[in-house]
Amino acid sequence: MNRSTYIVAAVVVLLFALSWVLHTLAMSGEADGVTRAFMVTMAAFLTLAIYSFLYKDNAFYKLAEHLYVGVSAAYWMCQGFWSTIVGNLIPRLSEGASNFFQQPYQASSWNVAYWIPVILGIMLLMRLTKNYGWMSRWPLALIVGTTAGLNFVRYLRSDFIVQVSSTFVPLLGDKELHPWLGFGAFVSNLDLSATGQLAALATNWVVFLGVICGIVYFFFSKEHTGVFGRASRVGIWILMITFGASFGYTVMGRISLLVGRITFLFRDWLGLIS
Amino acid sequence: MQTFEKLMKLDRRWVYLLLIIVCVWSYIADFTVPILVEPEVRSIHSFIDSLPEGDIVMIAIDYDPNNLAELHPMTYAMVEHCWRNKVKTIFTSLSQNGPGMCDQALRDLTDSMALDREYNGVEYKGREIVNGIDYCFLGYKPYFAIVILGMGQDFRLPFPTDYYGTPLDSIPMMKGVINYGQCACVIDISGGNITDAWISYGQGRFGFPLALGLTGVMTAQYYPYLGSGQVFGIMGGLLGAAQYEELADNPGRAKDGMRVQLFAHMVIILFIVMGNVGYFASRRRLKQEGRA
Amino acid sequence: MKHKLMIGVLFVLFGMSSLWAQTEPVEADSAVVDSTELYPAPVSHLRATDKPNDHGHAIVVEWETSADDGGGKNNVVLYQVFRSMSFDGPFDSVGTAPAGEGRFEDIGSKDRSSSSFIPDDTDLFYQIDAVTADPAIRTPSDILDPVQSSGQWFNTGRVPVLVAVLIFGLLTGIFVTSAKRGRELYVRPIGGIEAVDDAIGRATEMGRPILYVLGLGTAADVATIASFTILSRVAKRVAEYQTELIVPTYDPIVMSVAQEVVKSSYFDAGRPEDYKEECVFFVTQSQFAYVAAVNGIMLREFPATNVYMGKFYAESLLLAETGSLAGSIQISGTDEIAQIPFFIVACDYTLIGEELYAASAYLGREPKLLGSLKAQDWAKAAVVVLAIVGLVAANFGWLEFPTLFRVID
Amino acid sequence: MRRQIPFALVFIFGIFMVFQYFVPHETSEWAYEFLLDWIIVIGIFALALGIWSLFKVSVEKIKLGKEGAKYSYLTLVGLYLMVAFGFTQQTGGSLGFGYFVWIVLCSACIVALMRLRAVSDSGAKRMWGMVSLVTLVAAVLVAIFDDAWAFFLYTPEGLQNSMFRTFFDYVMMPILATMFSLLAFYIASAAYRAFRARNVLASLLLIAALLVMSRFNPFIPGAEYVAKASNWLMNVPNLAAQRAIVIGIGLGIVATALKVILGIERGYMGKG
Repeated sequence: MNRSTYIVAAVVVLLFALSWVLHTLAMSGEADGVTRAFMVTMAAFLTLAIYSFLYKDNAFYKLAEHLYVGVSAAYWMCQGFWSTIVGNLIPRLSEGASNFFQQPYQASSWNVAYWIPVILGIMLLMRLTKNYGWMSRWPLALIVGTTAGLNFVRYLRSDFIVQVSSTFVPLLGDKELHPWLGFGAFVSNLDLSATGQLAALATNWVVFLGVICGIVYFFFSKEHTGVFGRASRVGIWILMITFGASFGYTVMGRISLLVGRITFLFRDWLGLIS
Repeated sequence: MQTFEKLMKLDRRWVYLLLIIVCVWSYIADFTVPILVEPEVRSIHSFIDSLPEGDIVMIAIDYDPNNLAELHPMTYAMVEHCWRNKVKTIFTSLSQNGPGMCDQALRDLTDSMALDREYNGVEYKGREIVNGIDYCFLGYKPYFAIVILGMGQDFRLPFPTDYYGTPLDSIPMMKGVINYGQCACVIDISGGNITDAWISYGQGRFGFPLALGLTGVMTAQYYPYLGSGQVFGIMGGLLGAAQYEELADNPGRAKDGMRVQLFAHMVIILFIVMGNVGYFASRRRLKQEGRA
Repeated sequence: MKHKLMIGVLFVLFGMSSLWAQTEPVEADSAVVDSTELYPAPVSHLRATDKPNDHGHAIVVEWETSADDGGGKNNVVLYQVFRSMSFDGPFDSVGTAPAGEGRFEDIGSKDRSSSSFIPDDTDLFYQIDAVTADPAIRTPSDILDPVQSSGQWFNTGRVPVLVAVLIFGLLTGIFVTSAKRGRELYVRPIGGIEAVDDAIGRATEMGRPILYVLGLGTAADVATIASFTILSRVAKRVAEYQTELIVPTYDPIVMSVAQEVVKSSYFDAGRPEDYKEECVFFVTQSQFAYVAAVNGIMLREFPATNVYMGKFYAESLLLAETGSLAGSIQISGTDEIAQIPFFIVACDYTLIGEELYAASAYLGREPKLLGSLKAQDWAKAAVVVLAIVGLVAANFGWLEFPTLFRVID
Repeated sequence: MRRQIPFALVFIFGIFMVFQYFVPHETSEWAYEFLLDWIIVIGIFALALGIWSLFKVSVEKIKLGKEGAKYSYLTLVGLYLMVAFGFTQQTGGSLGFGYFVWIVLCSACIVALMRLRAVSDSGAKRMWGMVSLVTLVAAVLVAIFDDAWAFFLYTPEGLQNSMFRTFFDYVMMPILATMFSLLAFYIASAAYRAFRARNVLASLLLIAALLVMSRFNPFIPGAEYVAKASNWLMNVPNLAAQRAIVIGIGLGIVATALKVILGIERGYMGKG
């Protein structure tokens, strides 16, 4: 710790105190004004502490980071305990325990099955012991097996069958707006406007070929040479265009988040704008 | 040439500094930026602008507080535009938390309508907006598809009374207004699947002109309806709202938001361009050196 | 019938107001004379069946619309469906269908205590009212013969999925056995994976640790499972080179699995004594607190290489930018499509989507894993072929073809 | 045996879930709901494992006196405070003085205990032992004699504890929102650093991003066409690429899940 560190710390403490006092005065007469003034100051301090990381890693960031880690871990633990253990599990395990937690007991002849996850949960905790660590693999097997089975069919449906069938689009005529009535009709109805027939068809072609080339890029067991290589090349181009576009598209949302914090600092904390 | 290399290897903290300065400045400063208006928004504005005094527009406020930031500005800009032109409005809310949104907008807009304003060079005297004469708020009913169908027969079917409990028959502006037939158009401002019902059950069956106000993420999937003519205009997200505000010459929250967005985007683009200029310049130098 | 009338009067769907009801009798008086003419024709050909492919507790009611719906007096606004447990009633309103519709699905709850409970294997009686704009003016249908609901043991709507499961399982079986028999299988190089070994070597040279981030997935997420396989490979190399490994985790189960994985990799590398359990640790189950902590690690421990494999959300760019600030080589892979652009921009190597899954097979070089990769490729080839066939079908009027792929839930 | 049983379990549950998908009957639904419930409960037990790991790592840091060890006190105090708030409730209207004192005493006790573990010389050990004992006794005494607050060990009342809420609103939320908003800066610096037209792929990335970022910029020439082009980019090639990736990912997930069920992929059980 050198002198400048102390000076910075002192300035921060002073500003913190000043903000606390000013906010307390502004909130005088309200219930818990002192506490709330402290908390608003705290929130502003933590916001600035995180932003200071943009300059470089520093004591304030470390402070906020470590506090946040501890508080959030405990937050989720409390939530989990009250909502799952007390809210869901206890009312099915024992009447006495549910009475203790003031939860309505849910009687059912199948309640005994709820001891299984309790036993499995305890088996998971066995990992902390030296000799019974192997037990923790059982609950893990249950979780992984169940979700693997779940994923297997559900992704086959949503990411495979549904997606494949949605590539079946008309490339010569549009089903709803410009149905395929034969070549003569196609030529005589030719509509070159931006929302017209040709534009719709061009869109369908680009989508169709894009999907095919994209899939070709993801072939692993065939060398990407010749026609195959060229298609895979087009595939990666389309992927890159898409990634660039969605990067550019996301910027707007991220700036909105920043605006949210600016609003907090300048309106709620400093009161500079209304 | 050294400067070009500097352009390429600028410390990222300069990027951060400039970005925060520009964002804060454009957020606090009070000025407006031009907004690029797309035809699908312009068509909504010119439709409403061309309506004669006394015509009725139906506006469906079908969004919840979580879409407020994007959709509320549309409601504000559009309703004020109607009222300034002495066009009457009927409101409904087919989303559960919609009435709260509508209520808030009505209160704010009634206040601002009391003031004299000048839009697009036309002077508008402030006037009092009266419930039942300038607007009628029907309220919320569940099962939006059936409500939309019911209103196609008669507004009084799903809504015997308005939101405040007054029977529709005793509301002056609702005299002779039976169903969509007496409305110039319907404008649905929605953050969810109610839009689909308005298109298929409403526009599909009753054929009224329909325009949409949507959240940014939803917008892309509704463009086909614009092409097929089922919808005569679309406003997408904050961007769409800002365009309407621009057309109505009534800058509000959306234009404020777009101001920050525009300048922040320009800062990022500026840095990208700088990096590339530096990159190409230094590459040329390397090539020249290699030749020498 | 008395009940029916009462329900008709209390018909709440359109929230009759008392005021409107008061004005009603005046109009009704004048209409009393020819009131019979106001009543619409009843619906006909009523039939009810158990809803197929479900768990029971649901009935499908179908009818032919009233003659006065879309024609005749054209005054039907909607149909109201009533259900009873006995022929004599009481009948309860269970829902409505708009005019023009001839079908209603009466889907009840399976929960006995619920008010919308429909018992299975019990006689149910249905009746439909054709209702006009005035809810009091309505014509009921005949009461339908009893019908029973029941659950099915096979969902025929999901046959396409079953076929896909069988075909895919078969393909995998064929290629895995043929790979086990020692058939050589080609796998194209995957940039990001080739880089892993170099990156570990670099870390060793620099004497700096390697940071491995498993993302926010749970141990059951397939992306995390693929990441475990890559981790085991990385950990083995790390053990061989005697470099330091840091694995901060977001999910406690992921933590315990990762500990197991790293431990056995050290064992495989013949250096079980070098394994320290603290190298894999839990941070917190809060997205941004986790990011804050990992960012801190990056700027304090200065890892030579950061590997991000698994499920990532908004934090992808926060991690990758901080990592590049710390000057680390970064290798990433995720199946979260929205985050791939950020990894591509900020990392040195990125595994795009499926490449993450292929990487685990590629790394292991185990014939069984490579065999399943081959099966995946065949499935992709099938997609291309099907897409072309479907295209021809869509354009030349073979409309049955796309319906083969329709999954009904 | 110990190694085989888990894989047998994976196989059994995996196959069951696959079949379950095709059986709409109530029995199958009922088993499915049971299994999902079980997984949630096991997850909560796992959370204890995680908290223990966090605690151990922090304590270890303090004990070894590593650089930045002092910040670990903050993690522990934060952890403890939030747990304390989650299980207690002040009974008075406003924040009771006794409650406040009790919280401070307990925090002090934790810090003292950690110091006790960290120091090695016996004089210091004795001192920190005394401090922790005194603060503990004082905390217990305050807890007994102050009636402005109470333990709420038996209802989730703790989650309504105003301090629990306050910490969530004024400590967790601001940091969360700020961390999230750092993305605005990082997206800018990442774009500056990485968007260089080095080769074809990088140029495509760059051009697409620039085009979409300028979609509402009225100052550039041909602004209207830029808006149109970027809309097209978002609607057409984007759709194609997304679909190709989704099909690939879907197959990857399906194949990996199948490998897991059949016991071909075993890496996740710690056998490389």
